[in-house]
Amino acid sequence: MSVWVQLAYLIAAILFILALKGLSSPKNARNGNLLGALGALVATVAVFFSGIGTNNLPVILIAIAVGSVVGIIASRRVKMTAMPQLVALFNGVGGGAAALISVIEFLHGGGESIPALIATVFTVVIGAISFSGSIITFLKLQELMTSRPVVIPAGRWVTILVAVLTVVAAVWLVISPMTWLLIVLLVLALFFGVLFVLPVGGADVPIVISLLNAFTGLSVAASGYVLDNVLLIVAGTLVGASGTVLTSLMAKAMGRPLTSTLFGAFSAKAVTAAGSGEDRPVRSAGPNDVAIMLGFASKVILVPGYGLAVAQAQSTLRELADLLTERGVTVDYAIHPVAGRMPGHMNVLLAEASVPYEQLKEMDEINPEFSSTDVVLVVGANDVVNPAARSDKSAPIYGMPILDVDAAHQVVFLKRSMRPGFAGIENELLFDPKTTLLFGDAKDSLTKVVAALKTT
Amino acid sequence: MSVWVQLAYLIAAILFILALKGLSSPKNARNGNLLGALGALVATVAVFFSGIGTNNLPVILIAIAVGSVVGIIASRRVKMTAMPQLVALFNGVGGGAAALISVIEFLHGGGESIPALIATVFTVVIGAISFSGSIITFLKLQELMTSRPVVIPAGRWVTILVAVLTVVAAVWLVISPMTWLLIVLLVLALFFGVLFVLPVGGADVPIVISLLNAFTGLSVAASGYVLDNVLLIVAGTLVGASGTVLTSLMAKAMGRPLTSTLFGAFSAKAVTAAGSGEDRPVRSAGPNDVAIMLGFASKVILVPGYGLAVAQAQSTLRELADLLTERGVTVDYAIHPVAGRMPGHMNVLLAEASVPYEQLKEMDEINPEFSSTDVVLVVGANDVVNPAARSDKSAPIYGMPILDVDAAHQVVFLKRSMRPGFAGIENELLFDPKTTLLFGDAKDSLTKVVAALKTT
Amino acid sequence: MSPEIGLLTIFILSIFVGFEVVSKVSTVLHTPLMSGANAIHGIVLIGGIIVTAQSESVGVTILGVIAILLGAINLVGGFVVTDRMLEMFKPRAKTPAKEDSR
Amino acid sequence: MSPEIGLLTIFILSIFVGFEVVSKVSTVLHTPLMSGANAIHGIVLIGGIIVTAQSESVGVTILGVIAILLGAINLVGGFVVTDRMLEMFKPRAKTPAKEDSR
Ligand SMILES: NC(=O)c1ccc[n+]([C@@H]2O[C@H](COP(=O)([O-])OP(=O)(O)OC[C@H]3O[C@@H](n4cnc5c(N)ncnc54)[C@H](OP(=O)(O)O)[C@@H]3O)[C@@H](O)[C@H]2O)c1
Ligand SMILES: NC(=O)c1ccc[n+]([C@@H]2O[C@H](COP(=O)([O-])OP(=O)(O)OC[C@H]3O[C@@H](n4cnc5c(N)ncnc54)[C@H](OP(=O)(O)O)[C@@H]3O)[C@@H](O)[C@H]2O)c1
Repeated sequence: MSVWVQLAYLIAAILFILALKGLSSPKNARNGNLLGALGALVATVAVFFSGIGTNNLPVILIAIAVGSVVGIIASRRVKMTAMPQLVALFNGVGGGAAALISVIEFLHGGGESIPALIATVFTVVIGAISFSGSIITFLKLQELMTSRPVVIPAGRWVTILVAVLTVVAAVWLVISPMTWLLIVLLVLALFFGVLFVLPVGGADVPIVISLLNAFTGLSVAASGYVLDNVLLIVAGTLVGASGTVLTSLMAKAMGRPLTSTLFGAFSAKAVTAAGSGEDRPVRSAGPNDVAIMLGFASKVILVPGYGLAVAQAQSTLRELADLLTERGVTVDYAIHPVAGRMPGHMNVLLAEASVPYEQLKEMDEINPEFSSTDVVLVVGANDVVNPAARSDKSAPIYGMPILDVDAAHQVVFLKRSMRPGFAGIENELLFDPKTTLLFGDAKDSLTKVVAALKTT
Repeated sequence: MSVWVQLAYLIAAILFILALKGLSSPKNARNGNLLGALGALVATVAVFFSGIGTNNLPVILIAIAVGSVVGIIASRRVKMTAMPQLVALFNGVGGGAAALISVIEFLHGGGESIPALIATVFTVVIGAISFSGSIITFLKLQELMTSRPVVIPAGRWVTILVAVLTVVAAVWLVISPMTWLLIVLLVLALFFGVLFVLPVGGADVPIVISLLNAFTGLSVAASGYVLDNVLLIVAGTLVGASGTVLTSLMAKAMGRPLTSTLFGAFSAKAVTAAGSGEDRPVRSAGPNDVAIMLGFASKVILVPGYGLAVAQAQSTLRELADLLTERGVTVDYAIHPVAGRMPGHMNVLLAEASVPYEQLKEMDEINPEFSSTDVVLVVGANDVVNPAARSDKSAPIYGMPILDVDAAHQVVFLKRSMRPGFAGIENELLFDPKTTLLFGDAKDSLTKVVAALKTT
Repeated sequence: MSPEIGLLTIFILSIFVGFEVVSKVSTVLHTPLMSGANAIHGIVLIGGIIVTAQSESVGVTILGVIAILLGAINLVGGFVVTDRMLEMFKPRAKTPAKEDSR
Repeated sequence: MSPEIGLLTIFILSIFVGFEVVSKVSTVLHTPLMSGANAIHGIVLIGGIIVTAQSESVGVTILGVIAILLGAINLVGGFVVTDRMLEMFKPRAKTPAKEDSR
């Protein structure tokens, strides 16, 4: 391979690092992503000058073109809310590609040295897990299958059994490379990927996607070792390492250990508790009352949550905020880091309704403000304002930082019922004397409040 | 070289990375340093198994032993306040070692390939600059020569000339490797190092040490290339890169661009302005008055600065703080990041007087407190409390974050005169009606205040 | 330096870079960062190109073409979707300033 | 991969690691960090050992021994003095906690 190609690879690797660096800072995120794309372009051009054979050149070019077009169309057409599952799908196909490449290397007798053979087998296993696991996460998020944790009878034991069988087959394959065994291994790994993701609750899926993303990174790194390609090693390892960090950061932001996410413990609990509805008195009100409270306040904070996304009420919320601002009310949005079902969910949602970025206040920034706020309007949020996170050690969200909504003078909740949120626990704040509830779908309620406000 | 030795080198490199990582966090700093030492040990043992010749083994071992003992004794004996110059000296000898190694490689005809020859010449030049530059910084800090910026007539032109000559000699040497030319180059580089550091004011020296430290790192990396030793490449590059970051962080913490430090502009200005002493009225008081003010306050903040270090008054200050605490006064120390003459100067100084770490408050933490403070006692600090940093765009410290001492009810300065501090600019706060001055050496003044307080 | 150790060194340094570079990311950027990282591993595409270009049997070529297809979808789609996400996140002057002052 | 490119890759990755790893350091630790980094480059000692062990002339041996001496002073002294400095900085529970919450 010529030195120039290797230099191009090195430049691509540097661009990938800069991409990750950029993506970690709000200011440079978009440029970072473009740098990454540039790196990919450099590498893809370079590979054709690396003295690879000229067999199949036309099909190769066609395949690249078709893949690119499919990728572009899928990414452009997808609705904002469906992005997580698209990322999952992309991740899966990447893992699949890595696995296939190693299969091909294996068929070519790529296992001349033991380390290379180990790397080949590793890629096949991890790539296949990532592939099938990602497909399941896609199906869950796309609601093509239930997003509830799927509990197979004796599921844990089956999973462990398949895991053991996979390891055995992998070791055996390293010892005696045989094609039929490779196929068995492939099937086992695919099956394991499915079992691995099935018990995860739909809302935990972002964490799992991130983990599978790290997996794919590692399998790409291993396939780089097999192909003696430094760029694949560096890029794959970067993704593997940063994906691991990211997964643990995500789990931390939701205030619970990774293990419980993976084994569905948390989600299972949520399902159980979700039915509990006590008969304690609450104060509910109509849209007119809420409109009056808001209209005559001097400072209002809006707290959006998952329900806003469900009701697709972002534009209506913005309309309400605009009306209030016109009346001279100070209005801010309080964005909890894990409100909704994916990190940045609220930012994306409100950006869709063109809410100016300056009005979105992060948790640390807004928390001191609540005590001087007249009315907090909580739209379809629950866990992120639940004081149990501060006080109740047994609550699954205990320790998660929350928005200090209970410090405000008055709190209004827009929700459909007394049902709890994602974590499945009662919210004491709903029963607080200063709390008012407006039952109903968030979009309906907001529309009514807006109408009432216009006549107030 | 056996695989085991290379693995040992890799482990050493990992330990060095972990060392830097540890040293960047207060919690792990000390363990980080120990990891670094462990890495050095691993590598030094490994090198003897790397199939080097057995010539001179006894002298080698003796040299290592002697060097280690000298290093240990010097580090153990040095006074806390003299540590910066010791670090400078250590840095210099490291640069010298790198340069010598490359000289030897050159004499061995190490310049078989052009890249190796370039690396050799690079190491010689940078190592020599780092060596002579560090020696000058040592002499300055140790006050074996003036710590003022030394201004040679037409100094800048001489420096540029020497720089150009050095580059010419280096290029020539790469083209035709001759021993006499190497010696000329060595002399030129040493000379350049001297010229480079001479115009830097004594107080800017920490920044220059950090820069030379990065230089040495780079020269070690280059010598690693010459010797085909990955560990030296990794370790040297790590130090080069982190040293560069650190240098710019240091310069930033002092609120001015690196370039002005290096070319002595700032220091020169300081010298000029230092004479200016206006005849405006100030309020001065005696030790008794100050003792009464402090003794009957309910909240006091102590602001230590460079003058505390000059007067070596840290224990007396602590005594005062203890007395006040006994009387029920709330006492805190406000530590500005660049108070004194090296980062962490105040921490080291007060730690020497065993001030409990919890009482030391960093700037961000203490600034909101000043407005509720009765008396702030500023002991030998000036620039770090100068409001000109906020308001006066022409001041050299403009933009540097300062301690908001002027928000307190009363301010007492302990200093010897009306002379300005390091930056050489007038401090308006001295003329403020709420300010009281107690003139005299900080140690004397504090002793008197303590005595007065005991009888109050 | 043996090539094996060289690759190992590169591998380990890459781990450190990967860890450090993202460890300061703010929660808001978790999803785009994940998506961007996801795009980066689509570079496995070039692996697909290499093996397919060397392939001499139809079976292998078919597998290779599938790998290329999947890799290209991952790579191109990944960057495009990340860009679309980030369009939503207009830069906010305050956050970086805050970071600087630490 | 050619060895030259391998070394270059290692060099560049090390730059990134060096940059990233210290970029979050608090001002208080500037001096110890500088001192610790300073100690690390004392590892040039092993370069001195290598060239001296191969030396066959007295002149070179003398230069080599000087290099070893200087390197050992840098290495050993550097770590010891850093440790002494850090003895002064007792850990403060609050600062890291703050960092975690960001
Ligand atoms: N952001 C992430 O990355 C992420 C990822 C996975 C999990 N999570 C978890 O998700 C939770 C997020 O908290 P959150 O406060 O945003 O949501 P939440 O706690 O799940 O609460 C959502 C609330 O919205 C209400 N709601 C649902 N549909 C509605 C509609 N159409 N109209 C009005 N209200 C509606 C629900 O009550 P009703 O049914 O009574 O209407 C529910 O109480 C956290 O526990 C977090 O850990 C977050
Ligand atoms: N920390 C670092 O890393 C570092 C490194 C280089 C430069 N610097 C710079 O150094 C400055 C530090 O600020 P600072 O406020 O600590 O110091 P400063 O501004 O230099 O002021 C020191 C004050 O102490 C007084 N003083 C000196 N000796 C004294 C004694 N024996 N007794 C009582 N008072 C005495 C001096 O006034 P009299 O002469 O009237 O007594 C002077 O006003 C900043 O400008 C910073 O940028 C810092």
